[in-house]
Amino acid sequence: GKKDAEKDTKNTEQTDQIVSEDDAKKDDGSLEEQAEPQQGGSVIVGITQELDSLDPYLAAAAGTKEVIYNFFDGLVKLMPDGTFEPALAESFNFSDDATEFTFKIRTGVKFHNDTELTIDDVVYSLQRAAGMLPDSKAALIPQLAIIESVSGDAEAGTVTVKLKESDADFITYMTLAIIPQDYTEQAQKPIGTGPFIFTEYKTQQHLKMKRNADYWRDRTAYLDEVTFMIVSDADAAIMDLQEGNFDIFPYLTMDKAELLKDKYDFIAADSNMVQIWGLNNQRAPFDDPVVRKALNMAVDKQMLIDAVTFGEGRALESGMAPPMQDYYNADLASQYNPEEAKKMLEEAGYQDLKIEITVPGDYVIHVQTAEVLAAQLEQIGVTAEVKTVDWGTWLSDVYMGRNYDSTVIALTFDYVAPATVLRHYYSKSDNNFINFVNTEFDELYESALSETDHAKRVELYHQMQKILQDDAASVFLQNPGTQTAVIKTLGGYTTYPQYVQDMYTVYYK
Amino acid sequence: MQNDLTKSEYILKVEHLKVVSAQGAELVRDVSLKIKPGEIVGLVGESGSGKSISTMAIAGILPEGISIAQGNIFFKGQDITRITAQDRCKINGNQLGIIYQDASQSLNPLIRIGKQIDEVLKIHTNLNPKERRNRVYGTMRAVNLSDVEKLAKRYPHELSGGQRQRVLIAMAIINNPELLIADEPTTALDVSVQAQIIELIKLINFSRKTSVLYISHDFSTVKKLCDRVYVLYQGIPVEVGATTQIIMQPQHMYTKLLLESIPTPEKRGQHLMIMRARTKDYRGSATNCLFAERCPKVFERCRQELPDMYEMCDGHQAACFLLDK
Amino acid sequence: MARYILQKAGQMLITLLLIVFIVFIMFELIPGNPARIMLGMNASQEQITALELELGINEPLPLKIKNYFAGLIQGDLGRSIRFDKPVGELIGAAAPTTFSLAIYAFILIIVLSVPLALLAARKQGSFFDNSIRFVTETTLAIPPFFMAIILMLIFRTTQLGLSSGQGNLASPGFLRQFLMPALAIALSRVAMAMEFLRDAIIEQKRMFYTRAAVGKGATKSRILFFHIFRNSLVPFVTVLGLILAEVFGGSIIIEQVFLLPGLGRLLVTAVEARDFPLTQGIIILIAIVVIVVNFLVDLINQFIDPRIRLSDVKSEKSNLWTQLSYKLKFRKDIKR
Amino acid sequence: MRFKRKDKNNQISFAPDVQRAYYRASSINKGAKIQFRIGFVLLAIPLVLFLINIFYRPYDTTSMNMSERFVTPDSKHWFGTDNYGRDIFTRVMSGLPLTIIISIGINLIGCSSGLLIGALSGYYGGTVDYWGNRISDALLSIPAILMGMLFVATFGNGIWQVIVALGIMFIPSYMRVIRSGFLEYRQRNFVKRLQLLGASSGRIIWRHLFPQIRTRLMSAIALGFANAILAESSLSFLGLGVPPSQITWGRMLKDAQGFLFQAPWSAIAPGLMIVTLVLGSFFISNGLKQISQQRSLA
Amino acid sequence: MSEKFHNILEINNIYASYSASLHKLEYVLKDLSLTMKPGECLGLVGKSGSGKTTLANLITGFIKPISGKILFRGQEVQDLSLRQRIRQFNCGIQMVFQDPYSSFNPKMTIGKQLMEPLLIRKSLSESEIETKARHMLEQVGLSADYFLRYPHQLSGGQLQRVALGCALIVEPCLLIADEPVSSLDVSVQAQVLDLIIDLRKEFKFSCLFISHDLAVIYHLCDTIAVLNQGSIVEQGNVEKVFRNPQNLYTKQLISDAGYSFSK
Ligand SMILES: Nc1ncnc2c1ncn2[C@@H]1O[C@H](COP(=O)(O)OP(=O)(O)OP(=O)(O)O)[C@@H](O)[C@H]1O
Ligand SMILES: Nc1ncnc2c1ncn2[C@@H]1O[C@H](COP(=O)(O)OP(=O)(O)OP(=O)(O)O)[C@@H](O)[C@H]1O
Ligand SMILES: [Mg+2]
Ligand SMILES: [Mg+2]
Repeated sequence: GKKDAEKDTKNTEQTDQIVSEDDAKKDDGSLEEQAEPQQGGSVIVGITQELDSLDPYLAAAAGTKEVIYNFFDGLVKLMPDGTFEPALAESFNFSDDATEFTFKIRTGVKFHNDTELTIDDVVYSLQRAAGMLPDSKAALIPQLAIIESVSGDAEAGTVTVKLKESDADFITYMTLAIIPQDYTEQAQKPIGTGPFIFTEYKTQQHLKMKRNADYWRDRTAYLDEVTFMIVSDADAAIMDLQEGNFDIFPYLTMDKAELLKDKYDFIAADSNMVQIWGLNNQRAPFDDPVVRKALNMAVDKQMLIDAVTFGEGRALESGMAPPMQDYYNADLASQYNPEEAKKMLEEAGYQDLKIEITVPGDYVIHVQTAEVLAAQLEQIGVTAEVKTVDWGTWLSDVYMGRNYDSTVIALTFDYVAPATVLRHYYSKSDNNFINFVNTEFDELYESALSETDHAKRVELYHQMQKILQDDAASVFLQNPGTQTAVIKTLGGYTTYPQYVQDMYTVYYK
Repeated sequence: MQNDLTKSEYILKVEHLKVVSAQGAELVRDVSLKIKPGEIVGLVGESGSGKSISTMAIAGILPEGISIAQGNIFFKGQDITRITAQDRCKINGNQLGIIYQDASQSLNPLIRIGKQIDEVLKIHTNLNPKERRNRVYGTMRAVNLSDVEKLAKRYPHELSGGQRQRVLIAMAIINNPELLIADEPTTALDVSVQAQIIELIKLINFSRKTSVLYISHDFSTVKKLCDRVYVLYQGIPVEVGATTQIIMQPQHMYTKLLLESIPTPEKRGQHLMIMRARTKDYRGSATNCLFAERCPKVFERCRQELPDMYEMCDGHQAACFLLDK
Repeated sequence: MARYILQKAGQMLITLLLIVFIVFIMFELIPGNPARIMLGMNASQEQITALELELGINEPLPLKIKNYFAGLIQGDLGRSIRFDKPVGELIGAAAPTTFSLAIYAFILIIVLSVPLALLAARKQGSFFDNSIRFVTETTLAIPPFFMAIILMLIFRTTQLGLSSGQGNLASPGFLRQFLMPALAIALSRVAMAMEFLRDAIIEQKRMFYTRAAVGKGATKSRILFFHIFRNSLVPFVTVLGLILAEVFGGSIIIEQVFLLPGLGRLLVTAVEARDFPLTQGIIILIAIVVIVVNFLVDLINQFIDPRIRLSDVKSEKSNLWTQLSYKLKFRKDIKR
Repeated sequence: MRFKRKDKNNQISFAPDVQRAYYRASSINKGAKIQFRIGFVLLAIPLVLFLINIFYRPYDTTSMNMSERFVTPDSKHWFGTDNYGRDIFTRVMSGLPLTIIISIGINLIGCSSGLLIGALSGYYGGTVDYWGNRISDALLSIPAILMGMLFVATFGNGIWQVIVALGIMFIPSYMRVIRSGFLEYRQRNFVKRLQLLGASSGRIIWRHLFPQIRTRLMSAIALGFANAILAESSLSFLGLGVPPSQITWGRMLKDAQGFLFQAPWSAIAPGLMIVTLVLGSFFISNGLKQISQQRSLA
Repeated sequence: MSEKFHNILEINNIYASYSASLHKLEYVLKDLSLTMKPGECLGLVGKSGSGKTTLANLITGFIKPISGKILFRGQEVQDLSLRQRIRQFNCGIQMVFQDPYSSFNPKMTIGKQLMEPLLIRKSLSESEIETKARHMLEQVGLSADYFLRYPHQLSGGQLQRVALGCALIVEPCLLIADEPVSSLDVSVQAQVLDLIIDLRKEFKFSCLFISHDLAVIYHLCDTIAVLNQGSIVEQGNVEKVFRNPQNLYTKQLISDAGYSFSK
């Protein structure tokens, strides 16, 4: 018990340290920002995923979204601190029950094809995304399926959205890209109002964009040209990084930082990931809460973070990630206690427990995590067999088919909406792949959805997290930090609680 | 040229030739033979007696790992056993023409035969292409090939066995060599072609005064062609003499038996064989008469000593102790 | 000749059909839903159903096959699921890189293996022969991706320099840029090509007609180039054809390591995304390349060695159809 | 070897015609012997390591030690440690059996199916041969990755999936070797003679033709053994190899790739092992090839 | 042997071809007819490529004629497959080939190969078969120590003798010998010819002896058939034909071979 407490304090200390380090870095950043930003220049950004459709509503891959982000603006813009600022909407307001939202649309904004942004464009965009156009089959953005109607008022310059039911998170979805009406080539040559204009895309090679000289904000982007180079993975690109051929390279692990620190600054960002060891709650032996608890106690998360993310991660005790700001319940204590775990298992009659951990082999971090877990479990006498499957198979067999023992995966969220994370534990959800059933949790979840009062919502979410820990829904591992390498001559690289590569703020020092 | 000829009486003189393989086996033990200008000499012996190996030794084309261990070969008075590759190139194909035993293996399968015949001229003469072509066609006609323009453009596999053999002959004689070695040119051909080729060699010998070393294991053709015959047994000549002498009065037991095993009309339906079959191939050096194990008249001495050549009458010699009376 | 081409075309068609079916069946067996893969974990069931409808991937197999062939006949390879682009266009963009690289590597293989083979064959079993073979076999023994990485490390090649180039033979600086990947492909195969040529030369040296050429009075160099070399080409060309077909199909690993936008990498992406039309398209292309290269090898070999007959008529002998037609034909002959 | 039939007094007891082949063969034979010797020495190295490993294992292969990660090779850790602080030397030693089992399995499948198809199409020719060739053409055109993915995706990644997937990919090459051998020998007169005697096709194929190609096949198997090791490592590189809890050299090499700059030694040990084993098999295959060549002369 | 048939072999108007293409059908054998009496030894001569081997293959059933009839022991066999013929006639036809080396499985001992024909038929026990095989080895004039040798340890003549043994061990009624002595040198050829004469006395089989060497044919055969350009141009008693050839081609052939029967 004592040991635990010690460890605990250590952990919190460490997290604190990290936070303070982060702060320091941000301070550094702001110091550097005082160094005069230069106008002009071009940069090369390395990305590790093939792009799919460039249409902002059809693009499914996260890797695509973070790139095409630069072509578009939403009605609101997510800020680095997780708040929202008006963008194409000069202002907005919503009804108390969060069912009706009204946006005042900015005037004088031009699309890349020189046509002016109109109310119709906004209405069209929302309707298309919500699947309300006559020829659409379903909502292209599922979160927008709750829209009941969209109406524009050209006189007033406003657009009003009515929802079928209340959704307090709705505003977060309004970062949705606004596109020109009736432009059909969005998938090949995307057009938006954003700070960069699409110029060229070659599959398997690169996507190029140039500065939008007509940008509506008070300044245009600093950079003249940005090239996103597609590489298969960071390991394969290491040589180029050493030579300084990339200007920006996101999603590196800390061990790479050691190698590259001469040429690059490393900017740490919280990822929007919750890495969990998902236990199939309906499968023996995980249907027994004792086993789940014991496994929770058996995992040394800090060691795991050291081994896999080279210390750049935050141990989690529940299903919410720190980047969710207030919603994150930081008060939950670590449960690490392998001796106790062993005892619990023995008492419950589980001897020589053999389990299987199915992981998507494409994700090295999960595979390594599983390996470390297996090594840790060995100490409490549990034999874990790591089985890797490819991503497509994982999705259909594990995630959709729910046909597995346990798995290591990271839950991500496209919007900074706490519900999108905890949805995975809501028993009626499609995404509850761990088959977690807890009526209390379900009730809390449902009420949080319609709650508009911030403080109350925070409270509800904190309670939900507590339930997840108490009931040991799964083993919550870490919020892996990612490192972005930015070449020393560049400044202004900003991270957001959402996956985007915002080139608007980047400049040559 | 004239000088060379006057220098030696023989165009080819082989003295105590011994050819061994890398493993030390003696393929040719002790061969001596002489050929006068204009003479046709036969070399007869059973399969494996070292006929072809002797030929290769003369031409300097012994296969890898096989070498001359002893003896000399004088070609027009010059010892050609140890000459440089360049000197060899001057003799081969120019003064010495060879018809190889297996025609299908002696022609490069990927080169048109016209070109292959032409190659000899290309190497040894400096005629222009047109002259060369005429000569190639001329020679091809001389060896009784018809439709030569078309034939010259064919590949070896497109010819019949007889035609191939003739191409080889054409190749061997195109440069008017002074010595022609014909290594079993007629085995594997049918009777009518065989007869034609024998006639052809006769003709060449007659018209160009070319000396011929004719190699065969078959007495019937030797009888028609040769002036003198050497009978070879296991790498050693056992009998030499004029063809008629040898056929009419063979002295060595081997020759006698060999002649008896040829089917003739008189022996129809009867047993041919009196000679015991050979069971072992002995490749060590000879210390006794090698025919002893098969000889019906073998006696003690045969098993102990190696017989010398005993001369009967002018030029007829045989290596048999029975003659040492 | 025309007959031969027709026969080959028939074979090609059958092989292609077989391949298309195999791939269809494979995709039926492999779990994974392209719509789900594209949309990721956060998508809802409705969204996936909508996309499936859009892509038409939930049709029953016979209908799918039927539609595919209907398209194929019109030369339409379909639309890639993953890239949302016509398959033809994607392959068209990736093939030049792979093909140029293949040709480059191919030339390297020839340039390296021919002199080595000639040197090694000069004296079989000599120290030189043995050491050349030891070195080349070692290159063959190193796993291809490891070899590529080692090459990169040794020569400190960066990939960006490569992939930023246009990546085909026509572009300037191609030879320098693509040297490393081409070398990585070539090195392991040089051993194979060399070994075949060396063995063939040694075999030819033993042939009697080579010695017969000495008997004609030909010089050493003449024999080597006029008689031996040409005759050893048949096995060499055959193995080169095999190699060419193999590298034309896209070296997945080399493209992965050197980040080249070629067919191999495209194939990996396609399979991972369960992008059926794209996979099918690439494999059809690879199959065509394999078959066409085989055809070329036959043609060249026949040119080198006239003994090789293009159409192997004998093997058809036992065909029942020919047997029957003999009889028919024979009746006619008799009547005449 | 077979051809040592020369007794003391230099008597060789077979016919002159065959002797020619003998002489040619015996010069090659020397080369074959050297090849065998080198091959066995190379194969012995990993084998000895494995034997040592059975009796003496300096470190545990699985337990992780974060304080000793990326230790450079020294007297304690001969080949250094990996990203989890596991001793690479120990892991390399214990990686041998699985590597070999996989390789043997792959060849077992490839060879047995190749034997079946190749023997039938080589012996019967005609229509059987035509379809045999089409199947092998089709298999040749399908990339190994697709096959690997089919099995790994359908059945998860495990040892036998790798074995079956690669085994199928190995069929065409075996088929070709066997088919060409059967084509060559079925034209021999002894086959005709047996047919006249009423021997069944099975008997001719198995009892008479198969022994003819045995050496050739063994050479192909030795080569296939080496290639299977390489193929397994390539599949591992693409993430389709054996699961991470299993140790094979291919898997180790792939894992080391991510840390190539921090810890190049972690790639060197498994890399070297693969090279030794593969090279050893190559040499043995070459030796066998020479012997089969000299046999076919006889 | 019940003599229901007059001729052991009767070939009527046979056509045969190797070419697969209908458009250029080239006949190797054209309208060929031949008869053979039981117990007779028929010598078949002809130039190289005239179709001798093709005829042999037709009789054994390796290839099928395009038209025409083949009667073996009075029964039509041209449409029967090799397998059917064997079932019907029980190895009635056996063959000895020109090249002795390719006639043997190089990986099997001589003894095993002599036993193989009987093993295939499984009519006797293994030990009986072995005694039979050893006896046959003796009959072809080879000592018992050859039983355990491999083919490459035997000379061509010896192999040819074993080949005869292999063919005769199943007691065929027709033996086809396709140039069995052409590749042997004179003294060895004599041994094999002697053996055939002896064996014919003992086993009383009919023999189709193919050769291009007229001397051998004359030595061995009762009747002769001359094959030219795919058909038989002359057939008859050896003595008669040699002394008084009717056909022009036969005349040419005999004079080329240097046969002069001045008597
Ligand atoms: N390339 C070779 N290497 C080793 N030994 C050989 C070679 N060629 C022939 N021999 C051996 O040399 C001996 C003599 O062979 P050679 O070819 O001279 O016989 P030959 O008299 O020409 O026979 P044939 O009548 O069959 O042509 C034989 O014992 C043979 O086995
Ligand atoms: N398998 C085959 N395919 C095609 N043509 C063949 C085949 N076998 C033989 N021929 C052709 O058929 C003709 C007769 O051949 P066959 O072998 O019967 O002649 P042969 O009289 O036995 O000749 P040889 O005396 O050389 O043995 C020849 O022109 C030959 O080219
Ligand atoms: Mg000879
Ligand atoms: Mg024949």
